[in-house]
Amino acid sequence: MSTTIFEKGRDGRSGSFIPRNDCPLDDLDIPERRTLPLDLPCVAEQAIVRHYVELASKNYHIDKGMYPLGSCTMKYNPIVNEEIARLDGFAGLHPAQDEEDVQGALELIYELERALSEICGMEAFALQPAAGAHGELTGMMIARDYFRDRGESRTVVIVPDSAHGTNPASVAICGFTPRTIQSNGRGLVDLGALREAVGGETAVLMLTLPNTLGLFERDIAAVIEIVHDAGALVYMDGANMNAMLGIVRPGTIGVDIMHVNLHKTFSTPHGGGGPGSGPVGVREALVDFLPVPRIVKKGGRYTLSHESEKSIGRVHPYFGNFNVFVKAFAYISSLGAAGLREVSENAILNANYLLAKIAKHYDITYSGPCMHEFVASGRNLKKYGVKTTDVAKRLLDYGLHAPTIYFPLIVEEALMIEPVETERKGDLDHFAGVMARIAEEARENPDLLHDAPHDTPVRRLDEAAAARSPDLCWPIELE
Amino acid sequence: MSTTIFEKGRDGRSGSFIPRNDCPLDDLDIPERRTLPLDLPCVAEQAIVRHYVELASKNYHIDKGMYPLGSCTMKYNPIVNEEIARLDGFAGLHPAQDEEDVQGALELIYELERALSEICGMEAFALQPAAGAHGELTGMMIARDYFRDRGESRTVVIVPDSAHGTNPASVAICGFTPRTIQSNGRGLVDLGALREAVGGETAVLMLTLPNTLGLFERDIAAVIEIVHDAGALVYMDGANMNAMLGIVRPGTIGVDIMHVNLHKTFSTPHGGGGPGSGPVGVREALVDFLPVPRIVKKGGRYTLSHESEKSIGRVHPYFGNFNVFVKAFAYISSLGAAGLREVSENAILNANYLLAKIAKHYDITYSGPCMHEFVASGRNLKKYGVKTTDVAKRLLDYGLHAPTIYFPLIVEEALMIEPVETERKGDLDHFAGVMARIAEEARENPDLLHDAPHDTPVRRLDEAAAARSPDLCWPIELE
Amino acid sequence: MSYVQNTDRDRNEMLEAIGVSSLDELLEPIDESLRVHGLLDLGPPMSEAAVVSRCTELARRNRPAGVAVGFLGGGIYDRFIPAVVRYVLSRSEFYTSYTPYQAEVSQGTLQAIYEYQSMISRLTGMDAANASLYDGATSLAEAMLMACGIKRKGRILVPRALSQRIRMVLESYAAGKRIAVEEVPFSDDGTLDAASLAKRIDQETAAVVLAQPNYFGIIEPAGEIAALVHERGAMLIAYVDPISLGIIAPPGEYDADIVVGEGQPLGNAMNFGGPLLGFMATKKDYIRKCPGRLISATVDRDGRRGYVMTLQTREQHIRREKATSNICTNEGLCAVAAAVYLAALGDTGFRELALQCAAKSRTLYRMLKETRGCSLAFGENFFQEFVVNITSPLGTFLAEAKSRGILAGIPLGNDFPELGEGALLVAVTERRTRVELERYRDVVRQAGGES
Amino acid sequence: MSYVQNTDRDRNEMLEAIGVSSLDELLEPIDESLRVHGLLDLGPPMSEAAVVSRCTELARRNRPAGVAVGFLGGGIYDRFIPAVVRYVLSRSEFYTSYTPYQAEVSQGTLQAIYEYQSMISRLTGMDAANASLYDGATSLAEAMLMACGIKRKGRILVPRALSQRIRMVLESYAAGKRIAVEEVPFSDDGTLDAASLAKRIDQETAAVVLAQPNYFGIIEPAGEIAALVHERGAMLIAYVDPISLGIIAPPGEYDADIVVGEGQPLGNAMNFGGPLLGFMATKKDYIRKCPGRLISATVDRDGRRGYVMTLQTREQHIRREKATSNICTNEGLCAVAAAVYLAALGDTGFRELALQCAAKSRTLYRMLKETRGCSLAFGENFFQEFVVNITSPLGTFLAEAKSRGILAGIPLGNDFPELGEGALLVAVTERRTRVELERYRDVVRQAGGES
Ligand SMILES: Cc1ncc(COP(=O)(O)O)c(C=O)c1O
Ligand SMILES: Cc1ncc(COP(=O)(O)O)c(C=O)c1O
Repeated sequence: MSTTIFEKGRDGRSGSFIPRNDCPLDDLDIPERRTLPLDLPCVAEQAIVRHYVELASKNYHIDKGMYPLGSCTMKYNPIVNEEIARLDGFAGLHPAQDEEDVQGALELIYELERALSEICGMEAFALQPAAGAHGELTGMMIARDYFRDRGESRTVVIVPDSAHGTNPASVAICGFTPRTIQSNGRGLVDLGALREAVGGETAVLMLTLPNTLGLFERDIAAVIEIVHDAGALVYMDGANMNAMLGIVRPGTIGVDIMHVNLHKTFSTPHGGGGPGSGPVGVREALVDFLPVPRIVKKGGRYTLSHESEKSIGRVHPYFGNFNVFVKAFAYISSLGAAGLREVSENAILNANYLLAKIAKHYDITYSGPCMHEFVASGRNLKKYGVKTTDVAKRLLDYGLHAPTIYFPLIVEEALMIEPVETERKGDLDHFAGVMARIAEEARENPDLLHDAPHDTPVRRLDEAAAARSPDLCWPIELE
Repeated sequence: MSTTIFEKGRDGRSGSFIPRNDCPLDDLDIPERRTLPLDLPCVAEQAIVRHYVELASKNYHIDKGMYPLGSCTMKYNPIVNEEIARLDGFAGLHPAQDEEDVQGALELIYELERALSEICGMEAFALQPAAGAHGELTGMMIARDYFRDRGESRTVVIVPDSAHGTNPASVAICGFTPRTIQSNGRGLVDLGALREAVGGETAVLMLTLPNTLGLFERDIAAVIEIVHDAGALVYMDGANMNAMLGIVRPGTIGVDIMHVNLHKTFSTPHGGGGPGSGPVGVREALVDFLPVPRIVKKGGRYTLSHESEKSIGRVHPYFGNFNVFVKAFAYISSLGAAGLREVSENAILNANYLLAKIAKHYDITYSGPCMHEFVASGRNLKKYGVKTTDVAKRLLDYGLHAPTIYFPLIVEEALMIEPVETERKGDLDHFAGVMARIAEEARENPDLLHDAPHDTPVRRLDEAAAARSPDLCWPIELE
Repeated sequence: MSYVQNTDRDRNEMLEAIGVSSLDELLEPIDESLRVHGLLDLGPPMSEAAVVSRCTELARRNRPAGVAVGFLGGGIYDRFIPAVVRYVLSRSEFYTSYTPYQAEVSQGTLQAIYEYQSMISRLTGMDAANASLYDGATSLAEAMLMACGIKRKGRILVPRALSQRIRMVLESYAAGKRIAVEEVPFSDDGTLDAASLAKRIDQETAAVVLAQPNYFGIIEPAGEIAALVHERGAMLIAYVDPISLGIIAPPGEYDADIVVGEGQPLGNAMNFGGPLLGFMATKKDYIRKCPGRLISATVDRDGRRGYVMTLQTREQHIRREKATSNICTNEGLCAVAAAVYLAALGDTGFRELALQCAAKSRTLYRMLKETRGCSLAFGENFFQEFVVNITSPLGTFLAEAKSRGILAGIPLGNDFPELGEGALLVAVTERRTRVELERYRDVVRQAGGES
Repeated sequence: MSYVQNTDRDRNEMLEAIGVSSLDELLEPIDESLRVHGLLDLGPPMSEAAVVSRCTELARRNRPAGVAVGFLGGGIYDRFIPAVVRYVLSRSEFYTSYTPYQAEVSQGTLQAIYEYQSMISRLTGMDAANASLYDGATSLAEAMLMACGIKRKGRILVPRALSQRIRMVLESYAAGKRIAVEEVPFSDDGTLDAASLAKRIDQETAAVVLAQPNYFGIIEPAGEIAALVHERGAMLIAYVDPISLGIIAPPGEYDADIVVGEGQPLGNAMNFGGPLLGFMATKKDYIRKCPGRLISATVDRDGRRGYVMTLQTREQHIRREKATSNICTNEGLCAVAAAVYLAALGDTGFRELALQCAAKSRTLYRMLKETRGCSLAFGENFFQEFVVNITSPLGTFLAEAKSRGILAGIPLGNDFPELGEGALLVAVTERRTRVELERYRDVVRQAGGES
């Protein structure tokens, strides 16, 4: 338990970094003056440093150990990319500067867009979306305006039951009606159910590929055909692109719109919850609907083009999360074509290897081979009164992070495990060993799991109490 | 216990940061080729990062908490100075570049030298010495050549018994014979003993001011007079300059040669044991003996002057620890005259405040007021079988660092405490509280102290075993 | 570079353990015809050294704030960010951690965000703030959706004096739910035209957006507007500049219902406009309607204080299509930057900063007032940004300014033709010095034929 | 800025607790006459923003490696340092910690240094290495003192082909103990003149210094020299370039007694020549005579492995004037940088790097060999540095090169007149590209009248 920064001092010496004021302060004549007290903390620099160093010591992070969070692709974040993104020539740019003063930045965005298009087999990408869900929404807007442009009224978006929660939410915000279809016994899209669901009002099938069970849709060609035959579009949630780099190009197999998450597949750090970046790619027929401005190259110069009457407009006031682009660009440049393929191959190898080891101690509903991740179930431990949460919490005691749990919703007591390519065999062996040991503990001493975690900065936290009466703000002292 | 980097992998994938080789590798014709195996670790970047992050978590450091190490002046290390020192315009300079390409660097060195001279009241400073002890040695060389130049043969350097170990060691390396004089009952130079010791063979009195007991030599004027009257020089070990900034200028009161430690007084970080910087200042009569080159300013340009026949030569192949200079320069510029005085005032205030609190639980041999530090003694705990080491180790259990112990040698079971100016009253209260509690524990449960530390990454380490058969190198595998 | 750690030997052992003889076997679910054959057209791997060269070269082809003296604002500001902010952000514990799904090993991030929320509540004078949204523009869009949801109405009024970039984002979001976004003009003194506003609020109006200060930098009579809006039964959404809140009345003082804004000026570098930081604060009653994550204090099983994500039933991963928003990944690290920045400023520093911006911008304003070559669009009722009209051809003026190292402002002619061709939005932050202001004045003077 | 945290209120409370009424009372031991009255002549405090401006401006008035293409060496080299080194060094746990006096809370630093020692032992092929000394020059001086101490003799032989900067440091140290430092010439091919060496080793000679490669970059026939030295009963001190040890026989292979060198090229920035990193390794028998800190593995009271500083009875804080050296603070962080750098290179990377330097330097050497405008002093028996003689006036050539962005080398004429006025020491590290080498060649060619 760390005291809050407010408790560290309200009367300390702060703010001495501000430039000296060399302009008159009297006679400013400012209307609407503030009367409410501020009550910000007041502490000296060293106290701030110590406060955050103390907080830092209570965080798990990728530089500490493996993060087997399924669907999250927590891979190593190359340090050099951080350094590059911090260069003043990037970090110090105002987004309203003249084109001629930001040619390097525009070239970087342009090149990143080209690289993503090549990787995904799409005609073009728009980089404005600030995260995956934002990309989904943007993609839905594109589909909406596409059909509007064609004079078609299509209102339904089909979403498999294994989809990530952002999928139906993005669909709804965009004014579409989401319709869920159930997966078949193998965890894949049920072609029959799909055929039944698809119709004249279908605008889009929104599909995650590989799906959130870590499975590649074997019948993807048929799936796409069914959708296209109905005049609808295929949207691919590319959050799992880490399985397919240099192996499958979605555009080539018929995907119409997709997004990728730079903060997953392309190694940019997650920052404890952002910033991310969720570029959206489209096939040729949809290019005109992309957000503006688009960056075009004319005779070696990069310039902004706002000319697109069909564009959905803007989803970001500027270019998107540029600082994230820089890191993704550096990453893609570093790895090159061969390196990207190596990423996916190893992501798949690591997942299948771990699957083979974990399968000895936990239930596996859908058999492999899996792609970059797989879903195990803790239901075999229910007989000892142990829940998946307990397994997750117990992992923390071993200095490891837990997998994603209780997602996808279609697997009971789900443990969604994505080892990623940057972990080495030895790391996977260690994780699998701990998982095996925990399964044993569940049998022999279930309370050890119920009471877990034991060795963390705090023990299991009362979420229900927080939800009942949330404490969202440290009490303000009104002097 | 962390596995070593060697155990992390000897077969991993490393080195991929090296630039591509675009020159022919055949026909290189290199003589004297290596046959011995190297056996360096081979691990990927992420494994290196995790290794050092794990090691980092086992270090105490100033950003974690107070470091009351007496004589060490562990103060807050401003972050901005680190950033400034990392600027490519400083970090990327080769020391053999033309003067015209390094004017900014030369100006910085020149200005730092001027600032140190102003602060210390000396005529000039030489910045080559890489640490305090190096500065002492340089100072001794200057004294030696000074007397040689005058044709005087003086071989003895007088050193008080409270001196830091580097003092007699530096004296000896320089070919002088150190002669120890004992302090008087008040912990100060005994004027009688001094008079007796000083003579025609005395070259230098080497004095720490304030001395290592944290006491200002009340009779300093008399001390200096005695030495000067005998034709000898006064050298001041300025490691404790943090007590005197803007309060006493050593040159003004008669000190002939002195060094300061930029890595103490001027806030540059200690790096777990360096790098430091120990500039040496001299009075006018000794300027010609300073190391070369000296930086001189001519009509707005900075240039190197090697013209000094009397110079002792070089003690560093280039300019000294330039990167440290940058930080010290930034620090002095930030604080200005008023800020520096504030430093010493608060260093003194903090020390006296802590002394008042600690005195309630530990013996104080020499009564105050102290300057920036004071020496307590754990001898009052001996009756419980508790040693000062035990107190120090127990402090670690409370998440604090221990004071300097068993130094100065003239205080039994010494606890040398220097709180420094950057700690706040509340931090001192906390430290004093823990010290009081430990004194109580010593009475009530001495084994708690004997067995301490309990809650550290490792427990008390066997130093004797290491000294008996040192293990200085991880075993080499000869494939 | 390659960041893959497995060696050939590792791979072989793993394939064996899996029970396949090659990686290709694992790709079996992917039909051959769907696969890429050969390598992508992306060039070969580069060493770290080469990547650094390439990117440094790109960076050099830009002209950043460190090189040019910028008077550009419009929502993104060149502020001095103390080193302590970068220090905290560069700790891998913060920047490489994931969303705090396992609260027990994420207390660092959770507490930092809780403190951020607490600071935003203080700045805005509101009951609670969320953990961040993408940026100011989408925050305003989210506020719009939230207000329309609460009111079950589909019309919203926005000031004409709003960034057109924000306006465009708002419209994209509005289109889905078929929300009508309508404009309220500004009066001669640059403030919202209250009479016009009063007329436009109708039964269908869910909310009115107040930009404080507005896009022209003008400080609105917020109290009056709020009263007018509330009397007519609409909600008031305040879009505020966070730094201005050091001296200007916060939305809590005039009873705004939802407060949003762009948090970049709080310790985040400009970064060519991204990442930004959308903040949102609201009244207690509306918390359960609020989009995005919320961090709450709670206790652990030993009764010790700790922090968790709360009210997750609002969010997409539980509520799916019924969620208050689709947001998942947000701008966590930018929020931490804001918290560190505000802590480093402290109470007095924050006020001083705001005051300094007001003082420096007024100094330039007054200098320009006495200079030929320009006219000033509005009065002195601004915070740190104002509209100047350059009399000479704007392109020439801007080029001349740039040749003297000055980025003179954002041209407004395209978006706001009513302000005239020479209209320029000029921001003066604390980074600008008097000498730089004088240089600006001199450029204007020269362009105006004075010397 | 001020980094003092106490407020006025704190101060008053503290003074009261101490029992004095003002700070002045605490200064009582300092006679009034000795005190400073008024403020020092240092200018007022500056804000962080102002300090950053001032220092950035100073930095801009330099021409660093990132801007110029450097062929400067002579002991300090422009190498590519991977980001991971800076990452580790910028962790405050490493850079803000003190000397590991309390081993139990310093295991991070202790283990890192132990691993550094282990790596230096490997590079040099010696039994053990110490925790660092100031730099290569003082390390050589320490080695000299150590050898003279072991042998109880007072004469030492150094090669003529040694950096004169190092030589000067050596002489300063030698003067104290009245050690005679004498020179051994080099022969026509740039190597140490063995015959001359054989003649000069006498009864009083404690040790011979072998620089490998020597200052002119030449690789010495170390085995022969070692045999010659040992036959005559002197000790062999090898001064080596650490990077060269990737391909050149390490001192352990030719039975050197003490090995020292400059460790800057191991992951430390040039920093205008400081901090540097002196490394020292030696044979088992001499460990107790060795200067500086030594880190040893040991066990804690529960039997777990841990690390401590050891053999401290050699050191000044215990042995005082009888210590093996006066060194206390050394270059700990630079040693950690070296360890991270070597770990990042790894076994194969380290060899590859050395080979690449050899290859690139030979490429330039061979280009120049065929170019008019210069001659080459010695043959190809060098590591990564060689001496070229520019035929045209050197000053003009250097200026011309610089105008094309090239720092062409270190002029040797002053220190080594025997090499001619146009002699230049040219270093080619892995950072140089073929294109840059060609540009260098072109400048020489032009100066030579070719085109
Ligand atoms: C499959 C899937 N889709 C969408 C998202 C949403 O992406 P973001 O969090 O960047 O909005 C995620 C992220 O967790 C995901 O895993
Ligand atoms: C009083 C005193 N003198 C000299 C020194 C030696 O300084 P350095 O460690 O920089 O060589 C120290 C450092 O601990 C010291 O405290």
